[in-house]
Amino acid sequence: MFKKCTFKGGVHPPHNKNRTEKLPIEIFPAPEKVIIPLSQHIGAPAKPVVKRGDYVTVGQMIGEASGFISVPIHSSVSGKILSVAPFPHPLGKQVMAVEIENDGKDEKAAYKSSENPWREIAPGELIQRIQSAGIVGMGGASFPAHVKLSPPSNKPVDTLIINGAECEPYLTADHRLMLERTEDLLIGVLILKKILNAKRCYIGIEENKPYAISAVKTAIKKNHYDKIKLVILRAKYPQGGEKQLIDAITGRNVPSGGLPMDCGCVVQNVGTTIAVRDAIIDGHPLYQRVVTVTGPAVGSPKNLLVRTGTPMKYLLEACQTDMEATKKVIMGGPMMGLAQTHTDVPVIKSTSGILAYNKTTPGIREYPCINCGRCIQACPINLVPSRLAKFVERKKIDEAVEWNLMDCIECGSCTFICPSKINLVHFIKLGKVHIQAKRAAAASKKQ
Amino acid sequence: MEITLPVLIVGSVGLFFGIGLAIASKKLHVFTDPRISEILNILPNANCGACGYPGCSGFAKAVVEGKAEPTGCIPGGSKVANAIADILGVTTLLNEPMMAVVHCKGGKNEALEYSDYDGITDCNAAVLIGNGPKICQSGCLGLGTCVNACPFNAIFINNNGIAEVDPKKCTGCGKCVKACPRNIISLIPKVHKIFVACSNHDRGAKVKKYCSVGCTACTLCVKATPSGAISMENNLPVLDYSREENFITAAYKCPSNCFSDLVKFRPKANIDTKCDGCGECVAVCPVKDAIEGEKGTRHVIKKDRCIGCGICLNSCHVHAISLWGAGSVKS
Amino acid sequence: MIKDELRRGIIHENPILVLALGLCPSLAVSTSLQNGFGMGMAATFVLACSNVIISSMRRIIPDKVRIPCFIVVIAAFVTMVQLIMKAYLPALDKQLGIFVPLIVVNCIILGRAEAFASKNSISKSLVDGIVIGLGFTFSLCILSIIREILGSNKLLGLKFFPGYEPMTIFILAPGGFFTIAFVMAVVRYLGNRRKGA
Amino acid sequence: MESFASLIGISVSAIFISNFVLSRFLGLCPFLGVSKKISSAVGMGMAVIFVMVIASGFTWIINRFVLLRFDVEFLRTIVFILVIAALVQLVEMALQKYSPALYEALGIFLPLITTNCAVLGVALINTEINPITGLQFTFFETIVNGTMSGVGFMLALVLMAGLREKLELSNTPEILEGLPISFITAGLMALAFLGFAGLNFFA
Amino acid sequence: MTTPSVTRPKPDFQSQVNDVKRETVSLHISSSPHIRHGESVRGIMLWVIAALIPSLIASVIFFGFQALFLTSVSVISAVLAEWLISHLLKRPSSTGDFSAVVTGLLLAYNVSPLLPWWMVAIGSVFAIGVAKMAFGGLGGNFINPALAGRAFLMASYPAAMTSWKATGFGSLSGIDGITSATPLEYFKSGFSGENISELQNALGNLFIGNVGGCIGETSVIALLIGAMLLWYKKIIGFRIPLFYIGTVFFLFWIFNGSGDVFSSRALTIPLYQILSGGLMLGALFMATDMVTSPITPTGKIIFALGCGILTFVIRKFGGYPEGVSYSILLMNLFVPHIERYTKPRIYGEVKKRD
Repeated sequence: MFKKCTFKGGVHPPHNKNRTEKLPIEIFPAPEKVIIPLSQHIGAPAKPVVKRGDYVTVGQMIGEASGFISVPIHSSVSGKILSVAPFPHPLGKQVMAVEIENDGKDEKAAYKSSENPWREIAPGELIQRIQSAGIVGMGGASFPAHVKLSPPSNKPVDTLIINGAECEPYLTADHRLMLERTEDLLIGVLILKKILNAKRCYIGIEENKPYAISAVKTAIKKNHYDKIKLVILRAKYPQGGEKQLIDAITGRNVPSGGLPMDCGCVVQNVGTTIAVRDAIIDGHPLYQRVVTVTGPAVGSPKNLLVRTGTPMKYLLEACQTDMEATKKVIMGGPMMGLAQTHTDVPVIKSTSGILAYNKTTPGIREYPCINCGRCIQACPINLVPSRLAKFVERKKIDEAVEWNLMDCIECGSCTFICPSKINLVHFIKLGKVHIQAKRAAAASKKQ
Repeated sequence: MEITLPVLIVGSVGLFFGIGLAIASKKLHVFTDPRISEILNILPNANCGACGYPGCSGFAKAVVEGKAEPTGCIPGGSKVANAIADILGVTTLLNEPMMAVVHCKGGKNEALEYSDYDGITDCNAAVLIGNGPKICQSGCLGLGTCVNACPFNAIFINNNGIAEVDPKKCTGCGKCVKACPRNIISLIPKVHKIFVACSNHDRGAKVKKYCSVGCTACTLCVKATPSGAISMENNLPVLDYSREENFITAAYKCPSNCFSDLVKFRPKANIDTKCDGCGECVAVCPVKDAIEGEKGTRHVIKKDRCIGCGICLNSCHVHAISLWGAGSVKS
Repeated sequence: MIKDELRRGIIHENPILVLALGLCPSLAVSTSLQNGFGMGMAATFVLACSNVIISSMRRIIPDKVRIPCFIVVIAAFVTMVQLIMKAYLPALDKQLGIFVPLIVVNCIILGRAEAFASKNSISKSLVDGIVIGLGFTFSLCILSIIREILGSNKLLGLKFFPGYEPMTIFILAPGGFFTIAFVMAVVRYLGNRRKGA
Repeated sequence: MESFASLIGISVSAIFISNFVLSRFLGLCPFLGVSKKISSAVGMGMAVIFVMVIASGFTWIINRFVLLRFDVEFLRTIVFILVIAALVQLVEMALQKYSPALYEALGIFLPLITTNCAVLGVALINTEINPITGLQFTFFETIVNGTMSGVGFMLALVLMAGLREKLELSNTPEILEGLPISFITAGLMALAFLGFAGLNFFA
Repeated sequence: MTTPSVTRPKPDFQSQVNDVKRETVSLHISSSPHIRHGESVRGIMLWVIAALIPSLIASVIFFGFQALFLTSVSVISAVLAEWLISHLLKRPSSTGDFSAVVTGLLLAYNVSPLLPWWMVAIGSVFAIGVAKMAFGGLGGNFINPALAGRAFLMASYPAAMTSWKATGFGSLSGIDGITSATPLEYFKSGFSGENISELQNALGNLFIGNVGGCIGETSVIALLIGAMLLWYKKIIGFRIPLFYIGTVFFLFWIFNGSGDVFSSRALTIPLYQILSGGLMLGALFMATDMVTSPITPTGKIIFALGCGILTFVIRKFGGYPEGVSYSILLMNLFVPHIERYTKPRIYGEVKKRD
């Protein structure tokens, strides 16, 4: 009936989704204090438009976009601003953030829900509304959505792909959204389709989410959305990677160093699509998202609807996590998520999950590389990760460039599979730093 | 015949090829600048790359072609620069010899860490993961990226887990400065031995929470330096090495002990018999109780208190004070 | 003085094991002590004589053609050695084969001519030639002894260990490479230990 | 057919069985010196082949028509080295003048070749008896021998360069770093080349 | 007495910062991914050892307990050498990864069951010491250690290395005189072109391993059983064995000496060739050695083709009757170049713009 699409390479980590996949999304109450970073997206950080002592309402803009590749930031609670200062950020470096004391009133800003039905609004206006709602890719990369939706005229886009793969183990946030807000998802898809004027439109879901598949299928049938096609994907990591998804569904390749729009595709995550629908229909800016809190150290895992800026420790506490036994906290999934230095960091727009482990995960004995080639088989980009790692280790930057180090998507498949337990991805990330430094030096020398 | 034939053959072969080569060298002559090899002979040939060219030969070529300055060879210092300038027939402005210093001393015993780092032993790699385990966002990570970058083995990680420069070996090439992902290494003139060993721009109250030798921006050092050679910039003192100032007092006054002094033993002041006991020196001395003596009698310096800042020297109207004992550099 | 010079030639500036010069003949002829020693002495003779001549002519030879001149001088002495060997040691000559004429291109000799003889007095050059030549001979002998004993269980043609089965590989090419690698590593180890002490 | 067999025999022997580097120990200095990178190894190999062919031809002519004619074979060494040194110099100058690109690629290796015993070695071997035919080398055989010896040298050099590039990624003990490990590598290569012993396509 | 410059100790720090420490849970940070697959190098090596056991059993059946003894000597001396060398180099001992055991086993499988035990030990020490540990141990070597050990022994003790034991079931052997020579030696010197039926009769014995030869190479069926296990565990791929054996088969089929490729002779000779000697052992267990074969998929094919061609050339024209070990060693030398030219085409690769 449906052809199961997939890509070349990849690995099969254990799914570990069973603890949360059947749990409905719970609303997590807004905490007493939120810390909202002004940089929750790729691109220029937002400029703060509030100052200490100001009173803000839920959904009020607190940081304005400072360029095309930038989005505004909105308050997620109502209350007084305690400070605008650098705070720890889940991505590592400290960034400017707005600290807001929640007065518990949840006063909402006056949302401007449109008088016109969305079908009558011009695409340009829709894109503008998406940007001002602060919508970014919520799968993890947090690329501003409006940028993807405005391809330059020399790069025509004919295909819209909605990413419901959720290939990262443990995470079930997108899965729950697809189940609980199926209709809203489809409306979001139609809005995106209208904006892009795409000829084809696919929703890709991994085969290990049969309930989501049937829900989406029924909804499509019921509403006669004939233009939206459901594609069942093989359960394989990293099926949800943009490039892999495009390859699996359309057979096209994103050119090296390019964007999906270079091959006529736009990929949006399920969460993003629903956020687009909320922004256009309800006029809601993006200030909350669904987060899966799970992991071996979590006592009762949950799917939670969380305000951005909520420190992670509240979520972990709410899910009965034994903090004494917790050895590692990860934002995102176990394959690409970022280990956190501490739990005071806030949830941001791209936090799809919070995992707590009671073991320091690798901690396995490292062996020398035996050239087994597992990493090559696993690499969805067809790189030679083991060689790249050695080049970086020996500081052979030119060779690393020659062997396409910059094309690595850091999916972690090679490291997952490596029988020598070498952290190849870490070397490759380091290599990217070296290469960028070298390029910067070369560029400055030229001038 | 027995002898003449061999002589003739070798001779004629020699002559034939000799003439051939002579003609060829005229006809096929291509000019190459002999100065390149001359300069190459002078260069240290460490191929450290501090000049920004691929190896010493690349630099020699660039100098002759006028693309690089004669002073470009940093490890070679003034000696090499002069020699190159001689070959090229130009005069050159000489740089002061510099050395690298690490602006952090908060090691395992002084600075707290959020977490344990588990990964590649390289500062750049650690910075990629949560900006490193240290709470201080500008503390030395001690994973040795600068050590690997140094072509002269002049940097090492000390027992406290902090990078340290050996002033004797450092040539001031600046490779470590570029290598450090925290940007906490800088070059200072080699004659100065005192620098601020902290790079943290946080407010004092915050710094105190996680580092016992962090700069709390108390500005005592600024106050202790009337010449104005220290200024506060973004919660951190900036030392102006171009001023006539030894910074000893500032280093002494720092309550968080975040100045580093590479001189192990500073010279001590000594008051000779010319002293008339006016007490001026006691008034200017930054150290409490370092000078003793009744007004009108000869004053005495307490050697264990004197920090050797030399302020008293100028205050003495009879020129009775001098500094004794040479300073030696900490190895 | 002589002791210091000898130490310099044999240990500190040993041409094969430290400076890594003249490797071709040292591997090719070190299959037996006899060959190694003969080669070493021949090279020493050429080295000493050419050093003297080059040193005495160092002010006459123009800089531009110095290398060809050096080569001619060296080649003359090599020819002499060849003739002497053919007359008095025909067996050895046959054993060493083309490696006797190849002394001409032995980098040790040209290297010393260029680096030492063309800059120093005659007597100094003579001493240098002899000392470096002895260093060459010494390392050749070490290599030859190891290879001859291991490879054919003989030393100077006499049976060595009774009951030991020789490993032919040591008189073949690979064995030569392994032996010199091993000896170099040992030399380096001793050097490191001396530095450490 | 006989001469064809002899040419094949010479080639197989020069490249595989009696490889200049791995079996005859000729040209070790450039073999170890210029084998750090594949690109320079290829350049050096090309330069050696080039010089070997020219030198083989010239020295054969001089040997046959001057040295043997006047019965002054003892002058062989001195005359050959003169010829080779002059030839290398000429080639270098000509390249610099007429083909700067080639000079950039090969030029730095040419001075090294004068003292490369492989070139003088092949010239001297050409004056000996051809072991395949049992006769003196003919001019054509000389050229083939020169070319193929050069090819053999280049093969060993390029293989070595590849292995050394790989070795740079491995964790060699400090005491063996540099020359010792290169010698061990060369030894293992020679060990593998022993497999060609007795190779004969016309048995 | 001395006052070390201007630095002063500050003792009461710990009490100040203890509060902070209590608040922050000490977490581990490391790069993603945070989960790993269960397979390890040690596991791979143990599976390879398991896959080599059937051949060991077969060799004990055909050559007696001397085979087991030599194998043990080889393994023990390899492990000891590895332990000793890592000790001397002051590096952590690497014997735990079991790669030395594999090397020891493979070396023993490559020698005659009549070889004196101390020769095996020497070969083992050479294999570990020179071919492997000198390059930094597992993963650093470019040449298969076991084969290097064999080649070393071959060059050192050529006579001992080529004297063979008659198999236990001598009477079952289809060919007289083959019992004390290997099938390949017989082919090289005894086979005249007419007695093709003798080759055909021998095929069965070749398959079960009832012929003279090295300890572990004779029994094709035992080797295949082991290889199946490794295929199942995805430790070896099919590319190298298939292309290696295929090339040898193809070349001997085309150049069978009769000029006719469809006669029974034309099929018997290649079959005889692939079943005899060390081809199966080499193609299944040695050419597939991960460390010394190309890492790239296309590279593996080129490598196998090269091995096949060289094996054919040495067997047909060379001085030795057997060419498997040398051809693998020779191709090991080419691996860096093969890898360089078969660098995989990456996803989305576009032509370089200059």
